Amino acid sequence: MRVVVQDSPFDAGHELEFFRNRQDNIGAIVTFSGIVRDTPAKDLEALVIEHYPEMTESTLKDMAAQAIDRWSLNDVCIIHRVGRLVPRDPIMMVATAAAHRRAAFESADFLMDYLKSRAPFWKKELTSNGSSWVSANAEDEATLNRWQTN
Amino acid sequence: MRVVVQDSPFDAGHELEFFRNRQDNIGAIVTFSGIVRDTPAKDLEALVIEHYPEMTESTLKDMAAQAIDRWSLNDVCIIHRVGRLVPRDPIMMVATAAAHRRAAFESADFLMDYLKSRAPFWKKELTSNGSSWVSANAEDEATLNRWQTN
Amino acid sequence: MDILYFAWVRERIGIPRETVETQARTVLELVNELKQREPRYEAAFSDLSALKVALDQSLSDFDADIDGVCEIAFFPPMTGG
Amino acid sequence: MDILYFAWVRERIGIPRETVETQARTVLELVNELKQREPRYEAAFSDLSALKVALDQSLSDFDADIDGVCEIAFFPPMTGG
Repeated sequence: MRVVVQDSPFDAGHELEFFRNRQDNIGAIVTFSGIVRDTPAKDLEALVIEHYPEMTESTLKDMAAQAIDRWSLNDVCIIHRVGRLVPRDPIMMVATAAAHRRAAFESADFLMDYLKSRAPFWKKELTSNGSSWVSANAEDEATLNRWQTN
Repeated sequence: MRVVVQDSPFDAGHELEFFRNRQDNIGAIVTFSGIVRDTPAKDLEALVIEHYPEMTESTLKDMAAQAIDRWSLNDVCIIHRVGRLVPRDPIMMVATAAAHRRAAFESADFLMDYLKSRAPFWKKELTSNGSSWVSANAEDEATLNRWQTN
Repeated sequence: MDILYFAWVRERIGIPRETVETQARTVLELVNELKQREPRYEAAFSDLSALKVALDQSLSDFDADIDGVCEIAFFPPMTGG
Repeated sequence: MDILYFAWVRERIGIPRETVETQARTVLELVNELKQREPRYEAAFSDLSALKVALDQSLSDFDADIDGVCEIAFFPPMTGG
């Protein structure tokens, strides 16, 4: 497992190759990359991401451990930027490695759902017309129900 | 859309970066990479992939077009190797680019399901104990039902 | 009409493609004609439920009409990805 | 007890963290104590349904007991990813 929270930019392609080279005898890797998208008004100057450092890493590691356990994954990587980002910057990435594709897909989907609603990050958009905190999407909370087990 | 069928190896990380750099104002990229996995007996020497050249590219382009249309994707990339591969080689990769994560995940999942059961590729395993054609997985056919629309 | 064979179908028949003249109206009739020819065709086509067929590069089925078709391909279920 | 504020909660209260002495037994009692203090707390805590709370770095709720807790954090719903 590799969990990184960093101020500096990262290259999703390099991270995918690094992740793949770490693996022994897997059949499938799924990656999700989140990228800074401009506002509908095309006035985004920066996205500033704040987090709760004492909580972030333990939360991400706990999610990764849950995914590894539930889907018998070979490995998980989570990278998340904090600080000031500009449009087109990668914000974050998750990668999952497994023997088969279903486990890799489902676990990446699971990690993203939990990361969106449970990891302590907050985004603020700075535009030429002012700044505002990004609101949480009600659907993001609802979608967590997909992962409940009985 | 970019569809490539090639004899030569490819680097999944380079392909992800190339794909990302092609995009304008997206929020999400999902990639799936399939990798040559050893046999349970650990005797795999090579995986040989045969295809039906006159049918392969048109089939893959048709799948990519369906995904773009159904999930309003910004872009799709499909790369598939043919010929002789060795353990740890990337076999194939799909990448999907969208505004939001749900479209990117679902469309990559859809493309993999269709590619597995509908694209004219056949795999043969060469081991130190002989060779055999990989059999299709009955579940792979059944899973296509997930994508039926009414 | 060109007939193409892939994977173990190709190996059993021993060639990747051939051109045949036929009066068969459906894929099934063509298969039955081929099976009469030589044991290697009988071996390749012994279990049609294990085979797929494409007409002019589109997946089809054994009941399909082959009138006007230029290229027929026989192969086992695909295993790409 | 350390209290941490994030995102617009931090902006409304004006500081990222502070240490308080309190007799409050639950998160809600602590919030009500803070709201008595100054309008900026009232502004930050006016709608608790828009807020989340973590006790010692674990998500919790406003009814939770805070006996023995070292660090309480208040913040809006997360928007990572």
